[in-house]
Amino acid sequence: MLKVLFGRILTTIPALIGVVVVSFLLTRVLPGDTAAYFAGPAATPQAIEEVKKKLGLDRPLPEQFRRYVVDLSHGDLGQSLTTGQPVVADLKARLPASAELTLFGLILSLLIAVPLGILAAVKQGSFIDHACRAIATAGVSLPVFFTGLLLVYLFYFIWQISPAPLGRLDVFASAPPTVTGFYLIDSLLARDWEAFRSSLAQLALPGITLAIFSLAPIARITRASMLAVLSMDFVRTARASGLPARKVVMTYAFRNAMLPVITTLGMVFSFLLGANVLVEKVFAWPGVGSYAVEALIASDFAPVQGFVLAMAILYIALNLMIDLSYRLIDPRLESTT
Amino acid sequence: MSAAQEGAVVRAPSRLSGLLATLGHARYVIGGNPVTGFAFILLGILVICAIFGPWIAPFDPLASDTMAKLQPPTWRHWFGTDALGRDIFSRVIVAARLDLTIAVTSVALVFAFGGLAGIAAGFFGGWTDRIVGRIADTIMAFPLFVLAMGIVAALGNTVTNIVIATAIINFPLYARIARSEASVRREAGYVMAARLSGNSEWRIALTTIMPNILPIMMVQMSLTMGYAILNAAGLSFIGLGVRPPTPEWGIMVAEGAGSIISGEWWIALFPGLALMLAVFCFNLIGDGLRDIVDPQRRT
Amino acid sequence: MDRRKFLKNAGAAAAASGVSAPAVITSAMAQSRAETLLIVSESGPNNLDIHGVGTNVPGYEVSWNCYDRLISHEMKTGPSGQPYYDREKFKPELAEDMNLSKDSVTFKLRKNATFHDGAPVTAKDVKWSLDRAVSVGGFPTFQMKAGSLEKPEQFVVVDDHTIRVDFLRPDRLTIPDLAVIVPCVINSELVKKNATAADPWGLEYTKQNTAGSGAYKVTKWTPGTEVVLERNEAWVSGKKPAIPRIIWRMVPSAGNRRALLERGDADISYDLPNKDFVELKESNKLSIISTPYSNGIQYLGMNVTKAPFDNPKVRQAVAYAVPYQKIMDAALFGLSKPMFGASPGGVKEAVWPQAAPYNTDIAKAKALLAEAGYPNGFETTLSFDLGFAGINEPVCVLVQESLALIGIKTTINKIPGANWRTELNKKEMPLFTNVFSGWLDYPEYFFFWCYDGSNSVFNTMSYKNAEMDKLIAGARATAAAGDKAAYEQNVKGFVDLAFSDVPRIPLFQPYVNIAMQKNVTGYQYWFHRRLDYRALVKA
Amino acid sequence: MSALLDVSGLTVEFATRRGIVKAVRQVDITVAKGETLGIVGESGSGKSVTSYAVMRILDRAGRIAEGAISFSGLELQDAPESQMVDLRGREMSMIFQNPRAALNPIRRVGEQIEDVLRQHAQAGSADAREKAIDALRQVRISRPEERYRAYPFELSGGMCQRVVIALALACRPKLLIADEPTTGLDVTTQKAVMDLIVELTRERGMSTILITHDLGLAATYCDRVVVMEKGEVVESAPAAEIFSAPKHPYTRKLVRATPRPGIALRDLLPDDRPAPPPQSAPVADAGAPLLTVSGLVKEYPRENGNIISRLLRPAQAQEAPFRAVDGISFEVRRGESVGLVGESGCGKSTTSMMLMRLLDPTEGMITFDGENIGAIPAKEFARNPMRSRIQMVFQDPTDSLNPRYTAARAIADPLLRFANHGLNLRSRVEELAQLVGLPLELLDRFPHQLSGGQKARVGIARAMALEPDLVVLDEPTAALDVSVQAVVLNLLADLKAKLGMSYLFVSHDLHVVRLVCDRVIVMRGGRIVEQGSAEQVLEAPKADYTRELIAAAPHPPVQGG
Repeated sequence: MLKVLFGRILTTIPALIGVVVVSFLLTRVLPGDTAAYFAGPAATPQAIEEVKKKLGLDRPLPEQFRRYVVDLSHGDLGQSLTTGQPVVADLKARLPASAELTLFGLILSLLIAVPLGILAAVKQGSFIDHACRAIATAGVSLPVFFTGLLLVYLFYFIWQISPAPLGRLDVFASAPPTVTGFYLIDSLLARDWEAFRSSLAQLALPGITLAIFSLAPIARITRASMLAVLSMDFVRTARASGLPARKVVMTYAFRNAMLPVITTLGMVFSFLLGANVLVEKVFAWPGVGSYAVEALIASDFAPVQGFVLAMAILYIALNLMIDLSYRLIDPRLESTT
Repeated sequence: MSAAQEGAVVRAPSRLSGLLATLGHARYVIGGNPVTGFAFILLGILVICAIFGPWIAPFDPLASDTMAKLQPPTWRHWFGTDALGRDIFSRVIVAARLDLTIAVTSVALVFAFGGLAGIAAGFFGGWTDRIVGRIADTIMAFPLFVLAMGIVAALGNTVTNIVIATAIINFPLYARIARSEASVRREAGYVMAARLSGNSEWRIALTTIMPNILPIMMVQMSLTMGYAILNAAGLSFIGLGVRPPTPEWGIMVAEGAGSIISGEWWIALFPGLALMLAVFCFNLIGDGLRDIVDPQRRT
Repeated sequence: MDRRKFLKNAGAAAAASGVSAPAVITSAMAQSRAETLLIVSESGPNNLDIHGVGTNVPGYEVSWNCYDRLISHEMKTGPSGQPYYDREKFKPELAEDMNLSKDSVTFKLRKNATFHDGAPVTAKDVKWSLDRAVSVGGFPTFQMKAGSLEKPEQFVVVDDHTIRVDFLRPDRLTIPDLAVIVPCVINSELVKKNATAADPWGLEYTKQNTAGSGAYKVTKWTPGTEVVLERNEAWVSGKKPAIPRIIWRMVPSAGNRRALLERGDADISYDLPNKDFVELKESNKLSIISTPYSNGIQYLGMNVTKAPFDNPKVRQAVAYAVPYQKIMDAALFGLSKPMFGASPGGVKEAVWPQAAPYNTDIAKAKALLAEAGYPNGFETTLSFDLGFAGINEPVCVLVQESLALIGIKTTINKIPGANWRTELNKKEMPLFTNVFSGWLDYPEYFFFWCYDGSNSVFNTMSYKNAEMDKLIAGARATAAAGDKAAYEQNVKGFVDLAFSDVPRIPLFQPYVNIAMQKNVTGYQYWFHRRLDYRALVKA
Repeated sequence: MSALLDVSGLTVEFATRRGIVKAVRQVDITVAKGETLGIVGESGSGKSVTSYAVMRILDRAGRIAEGAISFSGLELQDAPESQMVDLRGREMSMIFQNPRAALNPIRRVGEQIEDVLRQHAQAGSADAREKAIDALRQVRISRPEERYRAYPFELSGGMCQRVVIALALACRPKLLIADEPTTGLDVTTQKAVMDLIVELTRERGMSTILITHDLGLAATYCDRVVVMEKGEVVESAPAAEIFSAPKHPYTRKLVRATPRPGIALRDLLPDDRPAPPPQSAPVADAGAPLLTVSGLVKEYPRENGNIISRLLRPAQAQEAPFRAVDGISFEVRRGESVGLVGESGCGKSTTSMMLMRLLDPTEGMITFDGENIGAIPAKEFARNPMRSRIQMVFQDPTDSLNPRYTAARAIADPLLRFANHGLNLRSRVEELAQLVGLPLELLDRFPHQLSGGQKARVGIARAMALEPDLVVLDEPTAALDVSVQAVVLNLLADLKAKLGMSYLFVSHDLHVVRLVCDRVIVMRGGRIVEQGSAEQVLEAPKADYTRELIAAAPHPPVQGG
């Protein structure tokens, strides 16, 4: 298993190199002139030159890249000019927020989409099937920022059941001591029910927004793979052996149908990280997505690069996890190691 | 081979009967699935709006009328007016053309590049496969929307660049689907038969593999069109979308989004609905096409 | 059961089931709520020190409230009755006394003033701080230069509590420049302790920490998320502030900021679309205060070095084609001061900003354009800063529509905030809209930056006119000399020239709008347009 | 004997896009206690649907429209599902073809048996494991404790079928329905599995329904045989009678078409069809070697890991490559038909692919008409003029036709590449169609509009289009029904006679090889076990393995004539 892990990590190296190069180039061709932006509103050309020199932007591109890679190998992702902090510190502080939100949304979505997909497959062609398709598709058809704002309007502004969209906690609640960085988990560990309640309440709307968005791909793939599995021979065998429908669907069909669902989760996660950018903006969520957007708009290279690298690593780690869980479910892969 | 030569083999009625058979099957699928039929009707409406929009729209979509700004829906302005007094109904209709153009061109672009790269990767394997795989992996390692943002920010916010960015972020998806479909068919009997007939590998890839993958790619294309529109809308929301005052659903929603809280729901709602319906329609058609294409259902 | 009761019950039920319930706030929370001012804005500071590299505008607010200056301005009553800083009258802050002579000014410091860490404020600290301002480069140094404060030698420590500032040349902006945000007084010992060879001025330290003697200190700063400030109980440079704690939260979505205010969760925001301000004012749930930008104007600029805008007739034609009233109504919701429609016949007052003698007159615009040799118009691009799209976009759309009437076809170019300054620096945009406002509220200050042939960044039109330069120089000289009549002559002259030659078309004078809960009072308008927490009161 | 199962007037309907289709019409079948009944029919005869209807496991689209199914006195046609769940597996159970697919791939086989045992309260949590192991033991699986923990992919096909049988018999049902239980298995395995089923069911006094397309198999193992055609029962008779005195014309046709020892190729065709006039083209220098293979080897690397993982592994840890073909030598002479026989995995397909120059050999020579074509890389061979002289007919006629080409386009494909430009393609295609007996009006149809036999003809016409010298026939009839097989085999023989080609006939079916080939090569594990004239190898085999193969093939009672 360890060997598999190691091998898998090695295969991701080319993609990682690609990510480093692409992110560097992409940020350098951004049209904004960082120096001009940060030299202040009344800067003279000399002042801009000064700032440029300070930031090392007067060097040739390969030289800048070399310095970037050297810094990177020391774990130094540079400084964000928008927040004024080291990018590593910013990411460390903000990543748990994004991860908590994304995972919350994903789990919520799974809880709804998987049963929906199974139901649609088992009752293929029925009213439920069409309804599932329509609901899931409608969810993915809404721009995520629109859904978010609508939810805020309805739940916070009109019905007043949701707290103010002000980030991860109520303004006056204090954060639980950091263990995992996930407020839900940390507050439980600290037995701080107030903080738990508050963070759950804050998570609800953005989480639902993300869940609505990711419902469709999960429900769709669950339905499709359930349909495929249900038409397989071993399901017929199970039926012919007198196993009841419930057992056939859940133990026999569903476990097999899980495999493509898990694969899709990787895609959905990447999808959600993108959507996160918009959701975080709507809900003032202090995550990495909104951080990257602001940096991008400000031509602030370092955070954009740091963000991209962090995401690439996250994505690769996630795929590793998917790979491993795939192996746990499917014994056939175990033997091919 | 020359077209004339091939034409000499294939008789016209066969094409027709093939088409009729496909249509017959399509009718069966749609008959068994009213939602898909509904989606096709929607698509028809969208296409009509895209082509004849400027003539259908009751008002000039760009003409401001500050005397009539922020009016809720009325008989005169079905969808109300925006902050500059422009007729939202007219803008929604006229926007169909731009949105569909973005969707269609970006999908055509990614189909051309991603599809071909994937076919080459799946069919030839080896280095081609590895290079295409690496490119796809690298793109996939970015959260796709963020990558699109980066590309548009770097290249400048024009419609062309939005199309290019959308195509790039969808590249891995197309390359992967085409790759897996092509590699499944690499050892198919008819591919070997084509080799025995003396066809070169490239010719087999283009004339044998590609047409057989096309239906599956069509499904994906339909789904991606919806995503392309959403993507453009998201870019508009953070200010990287099309230029004002061009009517485009995403930017209209983004502009109106702030006004939801203050009660002018119609500014965002109607373009939002149009956007949703379009994406909805493409998604449903994609599903419907899948049913038509899917051999499991084709009994 | 009425709706309110229902909601309350629903809330309680929700709380019991572990779901959100904003209505239920513990008493401890309620207590802290009353002592805390919650500010919401779109973006927050990137640096707590105005001397830092690239400190953004929100950072100025922190500096203003956490650091003291030698002197500050008195308040007067503003145009709509609100307290408004008095350009002419200074009051002591850290200095308890100011003694002005022909070549220098001498300040006596308060003896009991201390920094946040308890160290006493001495003349040494003041000199170090001023030296830092003129030496670190970038914006602070530049701003000091505007008041002829350029060299460390100008700042002389007389004794522990006395400091003298020597003048390089007579400049009536020197004293006002000592009252802006930049010449703040920093705890030099503390900062020096945290300085390095590479960073002799300790910029890294002050970026993260406030090292001042001001009325507030930052106790928590999560960049991009929130700033928490606590009152400095030992503050002696003014009346003790009423609010013990300030929480400043970044809420990127304007709709949410409005919702927070309307729901009463946030106390104050100056960062809303004009439309929201107008509607909130009408609903009368919140206090809304609007004040015109001091010495500021939004304009339509044209690059005069290139055809077709090198032709004054074309520029005048554009000036007659701008839909001023429509802009006021649709883009600004009336929340701005019109800068058009002055009666023709020359400038009557030596003030700035003032309305230009233009009106929307399409026929006249057409005629002028034909005279200029463009009877069929031309094509060009109209650029704006996306960072201020809320106003810029409708303005540009309206201008575009109107210009089309006289045959000028424009493409709108949205430029992301980061690139905006780069684009301005390049001076290549043919047609654009922008805002300029000066901290120092003097017409010649504005004109020097925006119209002078020395072609600064803000002379975005690359406008060069010998006569204009002569008038501006004349105004500066006569102001320093105190020759009021000649000064006014010069001011009227350059304003008149700016209107007739129109390298930039004044559109309107924007308002600073502020929305507060009714129980919050004490808002003061300052030249920097940011909040002064010291005066705010929450009932 | 009283009837255990009595099906009367059964009609099953399916809702398809062409409307309601009656897959089974008015079928009457009776199975007595302890009886083994064979249901025989070609594809589409409704034999499987009948059995699914009995088990009430029809697809959603299908339903029992009419008729009664009585099992042990219970009326099943409208029994509630809960009662059916209870009956299935306990009273009646079923085994399927393709045993590997019939087992849940990600569940241990023991657990799958346990599921059934527990479901029918045959075992509690305490003894379930033991009983499952016992069930495995009863189907003669060695080391059942170990196999209990195995996943299906870890077991061979024959072993999987044993597990499926164990699963079906675990609760000691009264009726076992075996739906093509041996299709896809090698002959030796096939025999073992059938023997096991018969033995176990006899032992327990169970009734069995054997559903098969193979009349020989049914005649060998069943007491009584029911023949179905197009959803209807055409004949029902004791097994011995079916072969000796078939009454219905369809049964007669089937019986005749079943390959068996002691007959000639022509005997496969229905007796009412006149034998085609014997034609033969003179073969130039007949008997001269056309293709000579010497020392042919194909190796595959064992590890398909990536470069990095390969680099990481120490050199000595790298396993020796797998030899799919291990140094074989033989020749094919002009005008000769050579059979290449062996069970799956023996290397016969790999060999044919190398001969076809679709795969590069690792070692060895392939000399065709004096030229070592083995030296030409497979990728370049497509452009070699030699390409047109070696053609192939594929195993699966459906898979080998491009779904997007009409029959005419498919046949014309090689002509478009190799024929000279002056040729009138359409007339040549029509000529070829006539040659293979494909009605001209079918030329403009797409593969999915053609029957299996028609598709096979298209494939043959395509192979013949360039008048090749050597045609490799890769199990050309394996996917076809017997009656179609009879026709196609005759067609191939006629074509050979007419055009004077050489055949390399790759097959697993010894009966078929005997009918078609002059010489036979037997392969096992990548090596040639035995080769010689067909008569010699099949009548007097020298190698043990050959003898084993011959013994395992079902031997239907020989019909006179």
